[in-house]
Amino acid sequence: MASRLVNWFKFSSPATFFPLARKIGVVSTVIAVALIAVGLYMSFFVAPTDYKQGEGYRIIFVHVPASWMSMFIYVVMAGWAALGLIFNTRLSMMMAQALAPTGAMFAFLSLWTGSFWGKPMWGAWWVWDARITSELILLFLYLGYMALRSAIDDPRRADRASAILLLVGVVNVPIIYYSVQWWNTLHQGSTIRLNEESTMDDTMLIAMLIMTLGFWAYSIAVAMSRLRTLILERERSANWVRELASRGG
Amino acid sequence: MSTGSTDPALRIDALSCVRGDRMLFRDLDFDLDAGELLHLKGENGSGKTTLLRALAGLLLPESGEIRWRGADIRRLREEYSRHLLYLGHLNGIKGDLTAVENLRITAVLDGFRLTESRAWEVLGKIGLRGHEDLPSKHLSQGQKRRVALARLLVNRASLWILDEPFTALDVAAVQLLQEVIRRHVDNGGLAVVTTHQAVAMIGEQTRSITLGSRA
Amino acid sequence: MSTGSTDPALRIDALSCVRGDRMLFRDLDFDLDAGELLHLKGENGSGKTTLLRALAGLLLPESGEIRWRGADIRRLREEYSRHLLYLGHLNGIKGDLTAVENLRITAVLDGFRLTESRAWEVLGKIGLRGHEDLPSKHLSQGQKRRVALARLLVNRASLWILDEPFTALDVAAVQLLQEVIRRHVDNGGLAVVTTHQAVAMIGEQTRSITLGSRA
Amino acid sequence: MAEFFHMGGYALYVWGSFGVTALLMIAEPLILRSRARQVRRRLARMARLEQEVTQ
Amino acid sequence: MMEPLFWIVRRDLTIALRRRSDIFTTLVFFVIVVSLFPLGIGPEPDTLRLIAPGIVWVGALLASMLALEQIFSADHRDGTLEQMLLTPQPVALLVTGKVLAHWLVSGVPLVLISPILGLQYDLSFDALLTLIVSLLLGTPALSLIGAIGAGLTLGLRSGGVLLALLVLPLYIPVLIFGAGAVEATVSGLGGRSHLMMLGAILLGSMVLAPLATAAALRVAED
Amino acid sequence: MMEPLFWIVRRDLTIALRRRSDIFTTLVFFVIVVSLFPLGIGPEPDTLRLIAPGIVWVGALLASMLALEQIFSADHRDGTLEQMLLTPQPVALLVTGKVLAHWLVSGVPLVLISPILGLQYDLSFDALLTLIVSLLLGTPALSLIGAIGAGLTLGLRSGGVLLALLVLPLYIPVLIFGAGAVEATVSGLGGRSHLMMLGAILLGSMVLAPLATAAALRVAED
Ligand code: HEM
Ligand SMILES: Nc1ncnc2c1ncn2[C@@H]1O[C@H](COP(=O)(O)OP(=O)(O)OP(=O)(O)O)[C@@H](O)[C@H]1O
Ligand SMILES: Nc1ncnc2c1ncn2[C@@H]1O[C@H](COP(=O)(O)OP(=O)(O)OP(=O)(O)O)[C@@H](O)[C@H]1O
Ligand SMILES: [Mg+2]
Ligand SMILES: [Mg+2]
Repeated sequence: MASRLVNWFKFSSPATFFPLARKIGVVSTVIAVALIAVGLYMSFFVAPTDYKQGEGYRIIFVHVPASWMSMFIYVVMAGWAALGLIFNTRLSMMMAQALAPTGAMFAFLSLWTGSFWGKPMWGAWWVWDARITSELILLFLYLGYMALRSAIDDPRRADRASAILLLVGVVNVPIIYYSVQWWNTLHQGSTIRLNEESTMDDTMLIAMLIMTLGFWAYSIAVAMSRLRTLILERERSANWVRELASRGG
Repeated sequence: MSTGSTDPALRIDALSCVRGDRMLFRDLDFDLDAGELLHLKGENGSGKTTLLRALAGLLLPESGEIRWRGADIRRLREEYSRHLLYLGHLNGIKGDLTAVENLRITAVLDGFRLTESRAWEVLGKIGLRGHEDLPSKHLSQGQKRRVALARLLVNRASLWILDEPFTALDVAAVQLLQEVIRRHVDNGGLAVVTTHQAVAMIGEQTRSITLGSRA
Repeated sequence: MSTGSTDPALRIDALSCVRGDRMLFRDLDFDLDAGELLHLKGENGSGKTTLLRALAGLLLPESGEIRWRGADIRRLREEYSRHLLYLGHLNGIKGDLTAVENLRITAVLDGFRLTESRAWEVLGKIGLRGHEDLPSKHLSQGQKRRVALARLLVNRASLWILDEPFTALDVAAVQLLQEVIRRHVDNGGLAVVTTHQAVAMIGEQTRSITLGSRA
Repeated sequence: MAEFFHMGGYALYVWGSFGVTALLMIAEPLILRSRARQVRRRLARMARLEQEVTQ
Repeated sequence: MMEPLFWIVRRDLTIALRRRSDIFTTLVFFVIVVSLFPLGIGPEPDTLRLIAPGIVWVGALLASMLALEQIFSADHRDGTLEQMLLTPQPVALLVTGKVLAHWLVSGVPLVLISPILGLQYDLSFDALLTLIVSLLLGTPALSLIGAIGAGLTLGLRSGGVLLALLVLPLYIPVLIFGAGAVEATVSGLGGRSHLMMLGAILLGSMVLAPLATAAALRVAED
Repeated sequence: MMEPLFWIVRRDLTIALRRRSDIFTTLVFFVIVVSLFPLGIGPEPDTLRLIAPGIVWVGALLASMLALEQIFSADHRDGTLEQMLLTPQPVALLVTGKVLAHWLVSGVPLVLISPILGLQYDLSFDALLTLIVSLLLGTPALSLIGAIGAGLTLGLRSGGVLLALLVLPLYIPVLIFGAGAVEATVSGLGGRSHLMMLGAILLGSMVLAPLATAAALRVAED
């Protein structure tokens, strides 16, 4: 038990994780490229045309994975932040920091693709639907995290302050989600609704899942690459980084 | 790591502090015992303030430990605060409150009560007679510093951490303050003090540490 | 009221300043001429800062006149500012800018240009080598003061008004600053300085005024 | 082929979505790579400077 | 335990009362913001009645947030905050005291004036009553949540706007249930369930927010 | 004459760019405030379209006012403001520089993002165009007028809210003509005359506001 703990803490050191991050990054890049390629092929050539929405529905194959990833990444970030606050490990804070821009990007993509779907389906670029609104708020939470980090110069202080924000945020996300739901259903008069397709075609579902897994692998790959840069920047006065720098150039 | 009964009151162990890229000091060790005064020296920017803030527990050091009577101060928290009086570059007084009010509220937060008349008395002693009930924002630089220092006359903390306490004070006040610190140490208190002024901090109990020049 | 050609550079005439209910000083008169240094003394709260701010034109005195080369400074305004360098309790530097940037922008506002390399040189001279391009909010108390004082090394103003310039400086910096002030005065400048520190401001040109104790 | 790109009249929307998604997901790794290069170059420069000083 | 809390409240109230403008200005800000909308939107009474709950609530939210910005910054600047962190009192307790004082000064006057603003928008008596109750439950929650943001942005230059960015998303549930309660009353559904949600949010934030704020303040003083 | 102006602008832009979040946050604040209203009011597109010009303009006004609060306070606190008053440069000139820098940082991004917010409220192309032009004329006027208030409230503890109180009434004409221009376009009347009034206000404030602000600053430093 004790030795396993020690092992974990060994990997929580940036120096030991640095080469490992590269390996994880390479593997997940390969997986991401493969899955997204297959997913795109299925989205356009295997999945049948929707009888109601025609070809327009194909947006779903980027829209839904992006939406899911944006929500998932925020929770993961909060998890890292909690670890970082409890064990005072820099690496987990950097993990959270490395994920944030990707999460924000997916939140933005969810909004963007949603709008590009909404225009032909509903005739408006934007409606104040519950899910849409809470996605927008999620984007604000990401931006708030990044803005707070960039407003604090000392990285160790930024770590702890932004971790507190993440934890407060993650407590609030479900509250926000349900309150928005309630707000919307209580006085939503119009007929506009996201269509809950229970009768989704199997190939559609599979394509969507494959795309989601691809996005997932992509997130890991990008986060690892960003993490490596962050480690180098933050640990630049550490001996191993200096050696690396004078060797590698 | 020893937690025996012979622990010094304050033990600093392999302490290192980093600000930005700069390692201000590395592996600093020293002990301070009851009845000792530590005069911390060093040129501008050598890390005195940083060290004092770490000692007070306001700042997380990069590595190393600070122990109060054998226990890590990060663990003790409020328990440590009970024994501590820290006075930094800032005075820590509210400009909208009078000197009397400032002194009394600090006392309550430090965990004891101070009657109004006692507060007036102490402020008179420190040379603020006639200014006790002026909002402190109107006071002069040196008078504000005196309000902050008035805490020293009523406090029961055993460890005093004073960062440049003599700035802005005139000659009479400097003398008074020296006297107060000496008395505290003679009565078995501990003090860590920085000052650039050529102030005599005499007494056989005075030790001094000089922080290295900029790394 | 005489406006002849024998006007002293700075003439203070029946100056009184009031803060709140308190008359800080009444009917103060003195002259200061080129090559003279005035050491303003007085205990905490005696009105030194108030007098200096009035001399700089930042504060409207209750009564009396301040004349620069015969003309009331309230009339001269920007013309007077050209000859003046005031340094108060605050440093007047931006925390987000580096020392170099701070020095250069002050120079431009003072009406002359300072090349980047010259700024580096001056800051090196005042003991900030290695800290020239750090945002100044990260500097230590004494280092910030040094950035503010670096102006003295490049400025062309003839009247220096310095309020406690020695605070927070270490011994080396105090010596340097004394030297700089002495040279300024020797070259025909004027200076009004307050300080509580036992700093030797020697020279036959030094005069001193002591503001009365609290009224 | 043209029909494929026409997307049954939804070309703007479908390609607008997929296009921007692809754009961002390609741009992000590229930006990251250039930043990583910058950082490494800066570190190398710092290392060289240090060697000069110690020599 | 309670004595330091009491003294902190007393201290902050004294300071606020000494510069009476503090109370006055939050209030006037609220009144002005709420009154700006008819100017921007136009005077049709039907439209106005429709949007009244939302506008009053958004106004309250902005006023409370604006006032909150100052809650720690003065203490930080003059060093009293670092002294507070060094007292033997639990920091979360001191935070609670400060937030309470702040709410008494900025929240309560806002609640008291709200019926008058509601009248301007032609709300019914029932709706006005719900408005008051919802504000009474909602504004302390806003203060508590906002204090976390104020702690996190302490000492940062772009404080005000950054605070808004951090805090406004967290305010949204309070806004929805607060405005929702009034709207439900207007449309005859009754606002009880909304009010109960507001109460739950208030309780939750009373427990959690001071802890988070205390942690944020420790970070800010590092 | 122009050199100090240029340097002041450059100085303030450097500071703002060094903490990029400054630009970014004003913007996000604007976006959030504008998005709050539907949450308070309800999602019906017809109501929303009706109140869109008013809401976008009130949002712009609040964002600009909030950002403005910081314009002199940092300089006052660290003593650079008193140094500026003591330079041989005319103070009104330095004020103009600071306001210009401030507008470039906080006003311009706001103008640029406004069409997207307009889209959220389903405005037509013409209305969006008018919105941009009206903000382009209106926001610098807001900055100039707001600077007077910032100068007057300098150094007072309750700066933020007091500022709001002093400045909002002066903002009202800008709001009326700004939102009015968009509304007139929406209703097919064309917003030209409103825009011309906005231009006139801008010119007037360019001449008068720096002088008033300079005087206010002198008082604040006494
Ligand atoms: C800006 C606009 C939009 C945003 C922000 C948005 C956001 C989201 C989010 C967050 C999800 C995942 C939610 C979940 O799994 O519970 C989602 C799923 C989905 N969205 Fe959207 N959406 C938008 C517009 C649209 C439009 C216009 C349509 C179709 C007409 C649409 C159809 C769907 C579908 C079919 C799903 C998957 C449903 C499911 O898994 O339960 N969305 N969207
Ligand atoms: N982010 C940073 N990057 C680099 N150096 C920094 C940073 N923050 C602080 N420093 C350096 O750390 C030191 C701070 O020292 P500190 O304030 O403890 O000095 P001090 O000994 O109290 O000096 P003084 O006598 O002037 O008060 C300064 O040299 C400063 O330049
Ligand atoms: N509103 C007021 N009411 C009464 N007294 C006031 C008021 N404002 C200022 N004072 C007094 O005016 C004096 C201000 O003096 P000033 O700041 O010029 O002193 P100083 O000589 O510079 O002192 P120091 O050496 O401490 O810097 C103080 O004694 C202060 O108490
Ligand atoms: Mg120091
Ligand atoms: Mg003084």
